[in-house]
Amino acid sequence: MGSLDQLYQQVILDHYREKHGFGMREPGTGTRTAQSHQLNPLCGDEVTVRVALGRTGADDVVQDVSWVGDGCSISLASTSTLHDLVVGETTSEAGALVGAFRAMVRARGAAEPDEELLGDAAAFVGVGRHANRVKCAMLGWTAFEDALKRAVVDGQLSPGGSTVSDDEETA
Amino acid sequence: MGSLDQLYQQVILDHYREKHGFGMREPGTGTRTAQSHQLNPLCGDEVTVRVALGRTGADDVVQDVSWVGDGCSISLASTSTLHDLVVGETTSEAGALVGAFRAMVRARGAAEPDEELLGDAAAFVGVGRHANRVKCAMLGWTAFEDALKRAVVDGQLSPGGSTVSDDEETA
Amino acid sequence: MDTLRSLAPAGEAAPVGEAAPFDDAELAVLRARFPVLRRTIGDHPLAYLDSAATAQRPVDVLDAERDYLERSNAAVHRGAHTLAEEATEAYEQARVAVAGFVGRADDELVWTRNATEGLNLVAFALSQYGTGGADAGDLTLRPGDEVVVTELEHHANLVPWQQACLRTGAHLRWIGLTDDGRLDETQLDDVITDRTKVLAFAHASNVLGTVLPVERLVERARAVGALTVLDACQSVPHLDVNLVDLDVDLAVFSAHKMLGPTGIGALAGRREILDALPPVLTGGSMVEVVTMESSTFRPPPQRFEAGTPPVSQAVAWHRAVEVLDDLGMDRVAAHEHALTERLLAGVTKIPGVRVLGPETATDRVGAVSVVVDGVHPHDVGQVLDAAGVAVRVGHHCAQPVHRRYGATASTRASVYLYTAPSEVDAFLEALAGVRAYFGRR
Amino acid sequence: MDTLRSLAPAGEAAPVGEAAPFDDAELAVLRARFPVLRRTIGDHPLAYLDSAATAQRPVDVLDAERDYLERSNAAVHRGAHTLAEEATEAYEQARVAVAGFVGRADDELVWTRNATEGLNLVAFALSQYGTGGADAGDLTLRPGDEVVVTELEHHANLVPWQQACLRTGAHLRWIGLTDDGRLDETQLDDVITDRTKVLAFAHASNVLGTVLPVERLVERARAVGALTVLDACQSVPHLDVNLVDLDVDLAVFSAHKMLGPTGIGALAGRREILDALPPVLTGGSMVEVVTMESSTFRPPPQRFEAGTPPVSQAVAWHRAVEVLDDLGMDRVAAHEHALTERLLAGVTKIPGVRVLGPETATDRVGAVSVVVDGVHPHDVGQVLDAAGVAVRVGHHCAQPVHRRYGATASTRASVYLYTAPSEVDAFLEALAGVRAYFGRR
Ligand SMILES: Cc1ncc(COP(=O)(O)O)c(C=O)c1O
Ligand SMILES: Cc1ncc(COP(=O)(O)O)c(C=O)c1O
Ligand code: FES
Ligand code: FES
Repeated sequence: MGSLDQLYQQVILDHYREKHGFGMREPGTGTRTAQSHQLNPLCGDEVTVRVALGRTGADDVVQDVSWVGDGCSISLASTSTLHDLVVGETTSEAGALVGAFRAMVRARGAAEPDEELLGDAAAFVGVGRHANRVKCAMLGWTAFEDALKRAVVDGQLSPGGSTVSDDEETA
Repeated sequence: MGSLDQLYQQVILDHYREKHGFGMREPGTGTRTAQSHQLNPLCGDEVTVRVALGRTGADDVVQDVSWVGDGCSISLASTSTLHDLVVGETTSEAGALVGAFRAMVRARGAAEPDEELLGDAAAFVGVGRHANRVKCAMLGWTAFEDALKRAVVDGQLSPGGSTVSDDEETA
Repeated sequence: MDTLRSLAPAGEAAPVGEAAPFDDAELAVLRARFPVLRRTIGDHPLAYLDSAATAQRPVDVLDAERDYLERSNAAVHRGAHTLAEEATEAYEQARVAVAGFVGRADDELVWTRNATEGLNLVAFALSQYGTGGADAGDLTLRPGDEVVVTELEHHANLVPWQQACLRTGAHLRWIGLTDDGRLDETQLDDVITDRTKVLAFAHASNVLGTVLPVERLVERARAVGALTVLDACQSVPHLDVNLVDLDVDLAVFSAHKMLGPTGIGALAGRREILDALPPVLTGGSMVEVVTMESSTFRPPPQRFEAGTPPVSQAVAWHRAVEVLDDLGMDRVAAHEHALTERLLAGVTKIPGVRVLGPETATDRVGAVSVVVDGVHPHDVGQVLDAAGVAVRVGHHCAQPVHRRYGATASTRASVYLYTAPSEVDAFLEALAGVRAYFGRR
Repeated sequence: MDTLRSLAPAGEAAPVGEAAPFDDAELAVLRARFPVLRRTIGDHPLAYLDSAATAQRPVDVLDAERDYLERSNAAVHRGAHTLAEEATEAYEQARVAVAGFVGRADDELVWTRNATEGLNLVAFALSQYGTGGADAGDLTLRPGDEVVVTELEHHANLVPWQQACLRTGAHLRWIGLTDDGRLDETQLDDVITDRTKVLAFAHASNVLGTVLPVERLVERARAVGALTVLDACQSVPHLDVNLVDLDVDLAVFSAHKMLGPTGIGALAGRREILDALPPVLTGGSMVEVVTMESSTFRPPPQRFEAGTPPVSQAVAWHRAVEVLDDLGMDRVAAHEHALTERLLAGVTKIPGVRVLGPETATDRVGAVSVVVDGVHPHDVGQVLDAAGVAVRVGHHCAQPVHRRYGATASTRASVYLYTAPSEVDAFLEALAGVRAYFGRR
């Protein structure tokens, strides 16, 4: 496998062509919603992720992740795999998944990807070897992490306005 | 002769100990007078030179050069030799002497000093080899040159106030 | 000079005159002086086509800096010792050489951190009115004044002016572009008016490659009494530029784009103009008399050089301009002109690839930016990298010009004197395969 | 850390702890890494005692920069290609290392042109109120506010504050000195008051060698809510300095005084403070969204880094701090402490020679300035040079402190980790002969 194909694994190209969860959706009634807009200042690309939280027993559960964005294949495909991975998870599980993904892409290619845990998102392990692409892979995840926090803390029952935020990932 | 003695020739040390023309003097009646203050910003040293011009036939003649200053041996001794050299000369001869001195100290030690023309001031030939000392050697001469110009153009019959000026030599 | 003339304003262009591109043998000798060009990327030889971002350095330049550091390294000025004298001498000789390279005298050249800092120094010096310090007198920007730039400026020649306008209440205006990537000269008389205090523009665009019509811009600025500021970052490395002939008041450029080091740039300008500007950054080496209460300042260039300057970098830059002089800027320009033609001929043949900027090499330097239909520039760059081809992706610090042509980013290949035709071909071949890789057709 | 403690505020000083000076064998190995130390001046070996002005560089540092330039040189960030990735990686690792060397996180370190620029960035950022641009909010200087410095400051930490006061209507005050070259701490409470918005001071004086009582100054500043700005130019190269332990808000230092290159310095500070400061110099790489009309800016550190940064210089500085870490700053300090004692013991014995600053090595770094009765410092320096001894002469960019001690200039010998005791002796011997040469006795 050439170094290029190590980065652009087939799953990634597939998610890039068919983006899961793409397009902003109105949240179901009774969900708490927040969204976050993230800009990658290195390239000017951006993504907005909206999170809708529902309740299952004692747990907050990610009921939907809808998103729009402009960016490279890595950023779009990674947001697509994020969607598949976190929908249906509790907020704490979702947070842990973000942590695992971040650790993987920051490991400079030294990580063994945990496919069981990360599913298709494990395909982004090759990003670690390209320092300038780490922000690409993290863009949607950072937006999700931020939106999740907002939804938990002060999520609205009807979708809120575009709450722009920036954090260190895109700094 | 060591390199140090090449720079500090005995004439220089002598002029340093006994500075000719040192001390501000009131100009004689009928002379036109101007003065110039020059600062060497590299070291903070300064010199003020006052020129009194008299008239001999059709010519303006340097009747007196009086000066005060604080500085290194090179700057003080060179102003002392300047005094000896230009007093009694016409303004145009004096200007030519300044030109000859400047050419010598800027020649990076490659000049053959013209002792006949420059007298004791020829001893400063060694300065050329020390780029950082060229400004020292030129300090009083620059002040003289400037004062001379002022005296010719708008010299006052009674001594004027301290007309401060700066030119490229001390820039 | 023939070459400069051939790259002069559109409409007056001539073929590249007598100077010839470097032939294969010359190029081989030349390239051997650049150690980094021996790099391989995976199985591929490196094809470095990112010189508009930063150029590579020949051993001549590397050795000059190292020799200085191993022999004479010392703080300049104020030293009575031998090393300090040697260092001062080397440093000031560098000033003479770099200033002379663009036709200026040594006291007309200020060392800066980079070209960006040079533009900031000017923009600040012109906008200190009413801030309690010294100002630039008649040159000072005041409410109602106008600053004019163009729509193709690098952020370095745009943002500092936006800030200067914020500080002073002056107004920023700009000259737009034509669809084929040239300055829209029909706007000149409307935009540059009696209210114009400053006209700041790039000599050559780092995105479009377009060479601007300096002569006509300066003529118009002179007619209305505006100060001219030239961003010469993309011209001085590639063309034979004489700032006195161009008759611009101030200009900036950076060493790292012309075989020299990072960490040093220059602001070069007419002595009277520099004399009129107040200091901006203050500190050691730029003052005359300092008391606890107040300070007086030295004349230019020192007035603008606070603190320890980039000494070894100046020495290295000196060697860089000697190398350029030895090669001859006419030949450098001719070489790059030929490469630019090859690039343009190639990219315009690839389906789904659009060139930003002129599609002909006339009045153009060798920075060629393209948009690949349906593929993000960063993905383009990655595919090229896998073939050993190094290009820049993104907005190249010029967002407005990208917006003007309906793109947020692009992929830019740029050549320099050491670029080989085969490297251009490697780029073209890899570029042709990009869309297929991502399943576009 | 023992050494830092031993060099802590006066009155609490202890001997130099367990760390030992480098012994002859160690020093020989160490000195062999500095090519310039093999220089001869006439018949004499060079005795380089001008390290407080600029330090010499070991081959380790020279090689690190050259290796980078011959292998990975490229513009950082925004590159999809291998070289750009390697360059970015090297550059950002350098930030981690240099920031870590003074106890800061990488996003708390801004690369500057030199320390002087760092101080200017702060002084400007605090004085943009009312100039139309973003300001520093509560930190902003306003009429009636006071900025406090000391009487021993380098011009770099004085003139920018004078200018900031001129811009804002704030008032500059200063803490004086005692006759024996220490800060006059009896003035602290009078000068630093509720009106004090900024306290800016040198950690160590480049003229007197005095180490200031950081702890007590910071305590007082904290008590009145003032921002603390430390000029660490003469401490970071010589002592084990942790800016977090010292609890200063902002600090500056320069690479060229600590085995690194010219052309790069640093502003290091608490993240919240950097976050609160508006940009000063603007242009590429520090912006987010740029339109022709306006721009938004990135968070620190990028917000303060406009244009192409000093990349190879950062790589070199990285290696420099590794060298310092390998040697151990405690041993560096111990070595210099011993040399300082030797210097002071020697000069105080020479008739007609007066030391500016403390005559003991306690709370003192190894810069020893002297005035030779009846001989101008430049003449002193020249005589020393003839003996191969390189010292600095002049006011060392600190006119007020010279005035304070009745001098306009002085002759300064300064040591570093590679200085040999024999070099100190060569200085002392040559100095002892100066007055006779000029016929003084
Ligand atoms: C105490 C002090 N502050 C500031 C500076 C200025 O440093 P730089 O010239 O590297 O900006 C120096 C050195 O010259 C210094 O010794
Ligand atoms: C046209 C133009 N202007 C300004 C700059 C800024 O130069 P520097 O980053 O060296 O300050 C560049 C290069 O980046 C450029 O291409
Ligand atoms: S290049 Fe912009 S997000 Fe990947
Ligand atoms: S050192 Fe000041 S004039 Fe010579």
